[in-house]
Amino acid sequence: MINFELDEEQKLIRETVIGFARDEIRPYAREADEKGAVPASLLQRGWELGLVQGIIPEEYGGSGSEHSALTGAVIAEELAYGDLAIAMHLLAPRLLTVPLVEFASSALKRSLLPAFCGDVFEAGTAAVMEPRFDFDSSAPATVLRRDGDEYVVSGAKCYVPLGSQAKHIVVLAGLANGDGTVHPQAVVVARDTPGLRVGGREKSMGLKALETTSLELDACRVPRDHVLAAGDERAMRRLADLWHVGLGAMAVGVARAAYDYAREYAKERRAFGQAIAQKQAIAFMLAEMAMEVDAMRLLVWEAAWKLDRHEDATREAYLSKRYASDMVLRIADNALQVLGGHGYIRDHLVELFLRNARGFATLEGLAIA
Amino acid sequence: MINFELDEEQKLIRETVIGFARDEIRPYAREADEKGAVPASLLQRGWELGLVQGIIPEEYGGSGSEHSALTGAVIAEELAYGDLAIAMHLLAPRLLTVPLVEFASSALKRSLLPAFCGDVFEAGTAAVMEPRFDFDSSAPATVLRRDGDEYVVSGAKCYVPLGSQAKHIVVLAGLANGDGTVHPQAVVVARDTPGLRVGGREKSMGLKALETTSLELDACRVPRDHVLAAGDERAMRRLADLWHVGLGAMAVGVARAAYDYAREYAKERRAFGQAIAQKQAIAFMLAEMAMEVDAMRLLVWEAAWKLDRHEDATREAYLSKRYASDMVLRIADNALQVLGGHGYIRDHLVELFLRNARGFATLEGLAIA
Amino acid sequence: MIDFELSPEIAAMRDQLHMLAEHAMRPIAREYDEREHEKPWDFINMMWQLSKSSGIGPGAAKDGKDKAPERDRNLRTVVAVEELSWGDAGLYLSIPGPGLGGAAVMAVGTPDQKQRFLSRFKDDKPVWSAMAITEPGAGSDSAAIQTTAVRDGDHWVLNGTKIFCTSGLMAGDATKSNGFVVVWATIDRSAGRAGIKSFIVDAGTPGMTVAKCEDKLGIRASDTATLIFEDCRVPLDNILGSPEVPKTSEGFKGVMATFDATRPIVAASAIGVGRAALDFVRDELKKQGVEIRYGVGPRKLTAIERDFMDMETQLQAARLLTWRAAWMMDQGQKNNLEASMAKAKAGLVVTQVTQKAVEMLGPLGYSRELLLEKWMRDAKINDIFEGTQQINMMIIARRILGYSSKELS
Amino acid sequence: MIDFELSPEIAAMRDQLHMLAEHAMRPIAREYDEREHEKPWDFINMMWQLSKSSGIGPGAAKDGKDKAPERDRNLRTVVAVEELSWGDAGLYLSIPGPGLGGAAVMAVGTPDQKQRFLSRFKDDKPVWSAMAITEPGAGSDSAAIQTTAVRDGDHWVLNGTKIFCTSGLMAGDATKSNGFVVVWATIDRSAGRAGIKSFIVDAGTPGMTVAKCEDKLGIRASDTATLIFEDCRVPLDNILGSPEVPKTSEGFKGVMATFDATRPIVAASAIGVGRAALDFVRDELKKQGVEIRYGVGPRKLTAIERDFMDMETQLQAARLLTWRAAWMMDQGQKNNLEASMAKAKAGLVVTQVTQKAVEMLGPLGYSRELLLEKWMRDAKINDIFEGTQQINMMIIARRILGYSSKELS
Repeated sequence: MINFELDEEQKLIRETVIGFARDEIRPYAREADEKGAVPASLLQRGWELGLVQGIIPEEYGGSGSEHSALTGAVIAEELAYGDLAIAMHLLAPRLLTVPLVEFASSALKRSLLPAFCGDVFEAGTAAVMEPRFDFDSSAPATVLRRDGDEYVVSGAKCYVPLGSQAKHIVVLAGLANGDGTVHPQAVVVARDTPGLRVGGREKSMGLKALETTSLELDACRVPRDHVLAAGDERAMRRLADLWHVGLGAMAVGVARAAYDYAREYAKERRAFGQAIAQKQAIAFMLAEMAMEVDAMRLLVWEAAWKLDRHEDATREAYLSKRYASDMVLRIADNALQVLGGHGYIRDHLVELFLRNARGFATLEGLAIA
Repeated sequence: MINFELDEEQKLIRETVIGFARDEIRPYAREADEKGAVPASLLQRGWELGLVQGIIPEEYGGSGSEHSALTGAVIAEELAYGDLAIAMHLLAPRLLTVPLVEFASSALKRSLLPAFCGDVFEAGTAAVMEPRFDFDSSAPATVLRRDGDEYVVSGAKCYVPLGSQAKHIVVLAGLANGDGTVHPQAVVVARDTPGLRVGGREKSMGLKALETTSLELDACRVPRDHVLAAGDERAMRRLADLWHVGLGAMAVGVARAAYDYAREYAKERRAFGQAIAQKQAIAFMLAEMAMEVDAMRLLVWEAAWKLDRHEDATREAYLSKRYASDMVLRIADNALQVLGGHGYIRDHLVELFLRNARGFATLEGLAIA
Repeated sequence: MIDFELSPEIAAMRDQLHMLAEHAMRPIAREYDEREHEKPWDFINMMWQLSKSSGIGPGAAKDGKDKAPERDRNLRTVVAVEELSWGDAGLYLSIPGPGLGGAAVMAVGTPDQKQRFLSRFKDDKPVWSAMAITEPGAGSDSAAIQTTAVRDGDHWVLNGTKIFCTSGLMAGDATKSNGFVVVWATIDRSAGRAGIKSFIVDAGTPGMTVAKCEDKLGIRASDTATLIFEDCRVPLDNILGSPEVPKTSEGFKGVMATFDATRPIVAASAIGVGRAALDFVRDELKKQGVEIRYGVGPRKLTAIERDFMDMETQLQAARLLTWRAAWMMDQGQKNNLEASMAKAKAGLVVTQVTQKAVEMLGPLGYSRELLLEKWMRDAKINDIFEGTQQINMMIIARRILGYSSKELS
Repeated sequence: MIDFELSPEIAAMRDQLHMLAEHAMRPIAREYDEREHEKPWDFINMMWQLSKSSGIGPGAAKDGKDKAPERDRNLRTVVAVEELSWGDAGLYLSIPGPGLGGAAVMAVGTPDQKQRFLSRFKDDKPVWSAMAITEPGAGSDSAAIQTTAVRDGDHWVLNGTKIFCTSGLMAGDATKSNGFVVVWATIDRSAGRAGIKSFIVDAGTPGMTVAKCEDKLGIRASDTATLIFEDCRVPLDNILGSPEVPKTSEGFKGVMATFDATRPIVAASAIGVGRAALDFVRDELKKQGVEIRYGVGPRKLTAIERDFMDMETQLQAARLLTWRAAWMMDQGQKNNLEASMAKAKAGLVVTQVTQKAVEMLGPLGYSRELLLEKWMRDAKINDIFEGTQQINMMIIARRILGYSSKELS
């Protein structure tokens, strides 16, 4: 039955994350961007919130909460509200742990999950994108083929968060169908696998505080059970949906950050004898932002809710991510416009929001719900 | 060398047409729409302006002015400013005469053009569109094939202006290439050709004052020289360009009509103690309309200018028509919004402008520059 | 706990209404577009019987003995309105029942007023009510209302002209129904907004004349009337709310509060029209073998696919905002901001979606052979009535900025 | 007679500048984006020599002995600026020459002022000029300027703070160049707009300090300075225009008129950046075998094709509006409306085109390996400086409605 309110546990988690984003993340957002690094102390404090450990079953050392895409979306939005790059860094381990929890064999879980239940930040990641103009996550060019009891992965990846730090990587590859087409398949690859080469740090318009690297896989051999939910196309669609919802939720966070920033500025800033927010041209831009932030969130939550019911949510996840990607750009651009010349200089955060906002439409697999 | 000013002759023609559109067309716009007919007296007075006869060479009874797409665009804009359906009716004969003047053999010209140099309105038309969801004027489904000394046309057409009145029709058909594709080819078909059947009057959202009909061609045989510029693909592209410029220019006229109407209303209408035009939300809409009307016109004129230099203008004509089609809808919709509730009722002309505006993106070949 | 699924009761009602929309509304939609100013009496009578017998539809009894559980009344209404408007927005608006006038009585009426006026909606013959707000000179500026109500003994005496009253003919003309019109008038012009009150005027009250029904772009099955009030006397206790003029504009806020309930309804109607267009386009594309591929990389999309995806996402965004606004009201939460968001978004979205749909079907989309062009004409009203796009953006802006109407106008 | 073709002279200049943009600007574009606050001296010196020797480029001598025919000076300038900005917008803005300050002197300076200040642009060493209008508290509200100019004997004494002065460092710091800054200040605050005048301040004048250069989103090769004026004394005849305070705001209009010349230049710069992105995308699509099919039916277009077509049409629309505004000025026609149209359109278009271009190239578009992301960052300034989008829409609205700044604000 229709309900637009989070449950008590989700509210509690949200409150915690809101406080952390406001008090710990946001104050470091500019510095992290300029320096290209997230302070270690911040990572550690973020780790202690238990956002990674929470969904790991107790038998592997975690808190054993059921994995909820909706809760994941709430966390992603709030952290990204603080800062997108820092949020992605903090949540990067989930790129590995969520697929493991959902799709891995017990043996693989036992082997990999306990490392994420310790006291210090443990990096994990996924390698989804490929350095091609026409990258399509529904048909990756990275090749996965079976060879006896093992699988062999070959290909090139880019935008791998914490690529040089993570010991294990969920790699998206294409497994050949009979008809010449491929279907996507996620496979866990250890960084020390022969044939795997982590590239240098990538440089992007935004996300400067987040380390991303390229990855080359030259006939990397992986054990059979490292292929997650092998042959289960529905599971792989679900994984893609979780990526979409994760990024969509982060887009909501960035959009809301830009909107809040612009609104507060517009109320303070005076011109022509009034606060600039009193001008219709500015006020209507702000009103649209407010409306669209809510619209984005509702669409993302609907997709997350469907995933939590284990229904097919591919359409909802895909469309809500597209919508959120378009809107976050529009909102960040308008927020900068509200600040005018002040928005263009790096004294204010809106230019950072704009640079980060632009990534959503093309980036995939950098977050997971 | 860059120049943004019409020449003296064009200015003179424009002044004449502006007056006619203002004094003769506009007052009848509503009535013509509701009654579904253009008053005969108005047609006659329009005829007497010589807009059809002007470009017909003197040897066939015309005034012998060189055909200029730019002048045609100026005329089309100004008449459409008065009313789109009436403008299309008045200029429908050009759908036949312009292709004849540009592409027909002397014999065909001699046979058909003198009829358009008389004292009374003479209908002519073109049948370009087809009743298909995926109609594409660059690959018409109406088939033209050669059969001995004659050609045979078969297919179905729609949106043929004055379909029941015109004695001759320029029909767009596809002539097979060797490779299974077709290229477009214009052919003049007499209405009394066996196999040709004119359908009933079509009913559309807009353009209600303009008679349009469907047309069926069942193996209609036409003499060889009725195929215009046979095999000359460049000529056929030029013809398509002229159609695009004609419709683009009419879109400018409708957009300007909507803009002017909304602007004057907004200056008159008061709310909250001011003219509504003094509100930024309204004022900025009007400013955008003004800017876009000029932008549309410049793009259309650039395409027309290239055609007058007999350069390849396919890109410019196509793009300017697309742009004009998008903008005229946006402008008419915003104009209605400026009028609010008053815009929604048929006491005002903006709802008519909106209905007419919506046609441009899909209609083709209903006007020619 | 977040849940996007309709309750089984609402879902069942929706399915029933969908059948009705498809089989009783769609077949006559074109006819009553063309026969402007004629009423679809068969349909009206059927709807009247249906709402009395089954309690479904927006016209269902709402006198407090509503069969539907109170806790989801608003949500129920928006779901019903979307479905009926999917059938036909003009016909939906012509359905007898409480409508906007009834909503106002329900929102702020006294128990006595509810009894006197809402009980009519159980009559044998169809009854309409209407809301009369807009004036020729005022437009969106509700606070500038010129219609006056002057107390004279046991009566209020109304004078003024109201335009754009949806169902004003059916509600105000006693030969059409035993209806009533809720009229906004000022009892103290010097008090500005605070002086504005609403009054219930019975159909056929002497002094109230239906002067004209507008010729419109769309929603032609519904009448949009001009009502003239000349020394129109109504009983003292036909005033809604208190007859006091407060020092602040709180009273006006009370009057405006009915919009919090009606704006989501208009939004729902918009969404119904948009969905009609979207469903039609989807079916046509399917017939042509065009598949919408959710999940593929952006470079592989066709322009048509992307258009379609944008349309459906926009509509769903508007629907969720609308459901939220209705749900909040059902929870007893203030939803002024959210109601305006729903209305602003839905009005804009349905305008764009239907305009695009006409274009997507090429030559046929523009033709009156299909209903697409009608939906585009019907859709636009949603961007205008119950507060234009601009008025709703203003309300949103004021709420998020904490500005009064003086600080932002 | 309508003609859209550039004269052979201008076309030749454009081709020369294109070579220069490609070979002298593109290769260092990334470097001076990353080395913010460092100056590309080799490029600067080359441009200085070039403009003196060949008379091409926007820095070309403009002291009245201009080699280019006066009749197409503005058109020539916008064509040149588009080409240089195609090379790199930040580097273009760092080019020495008259710039905005010089434009103001040229537009309203006395013959003596022109001689004193414009002749410097023939010096051996590069010279910059700048315009100082914006203040920390005023933003787009030029009329609310707080910087004061008080007459004291033979001098005007300036006090105040100016921000966002493009090339303010190079023009105001005597160690950088023998430049000057044109400063807007009020000589009578009670007179409002009418009291605002502009003053020429020589580089290194005591009392003028370059306090700061901004860290920016884009155009990082160009400095954006904060200038502080503390009892800064300039000679009496360094005032531009009359020292009288008129009864009307005509004087202010005079000051504002320089924008009619500079807005098309900013528009041209925007178009250059947008074209850089468009050309890059076109080339990449071609490499991938994607053909843009002009003329096919809408149903056959891919999303990418349609995006590309929209981008190129929008850019061309902006270019034609810009050429028209410049051409009108060359004809001696008032172009206030058209200059704002060009600026508003181009600023918006280049923002959207570059943002879209980044998206169209997928993962690579977002990378700093390519210049696309830089063009997006550079582009946005065009929606802001020389009057934001909103300010220019306001000016257009006032002109088409015949409103004063009081009637529409």
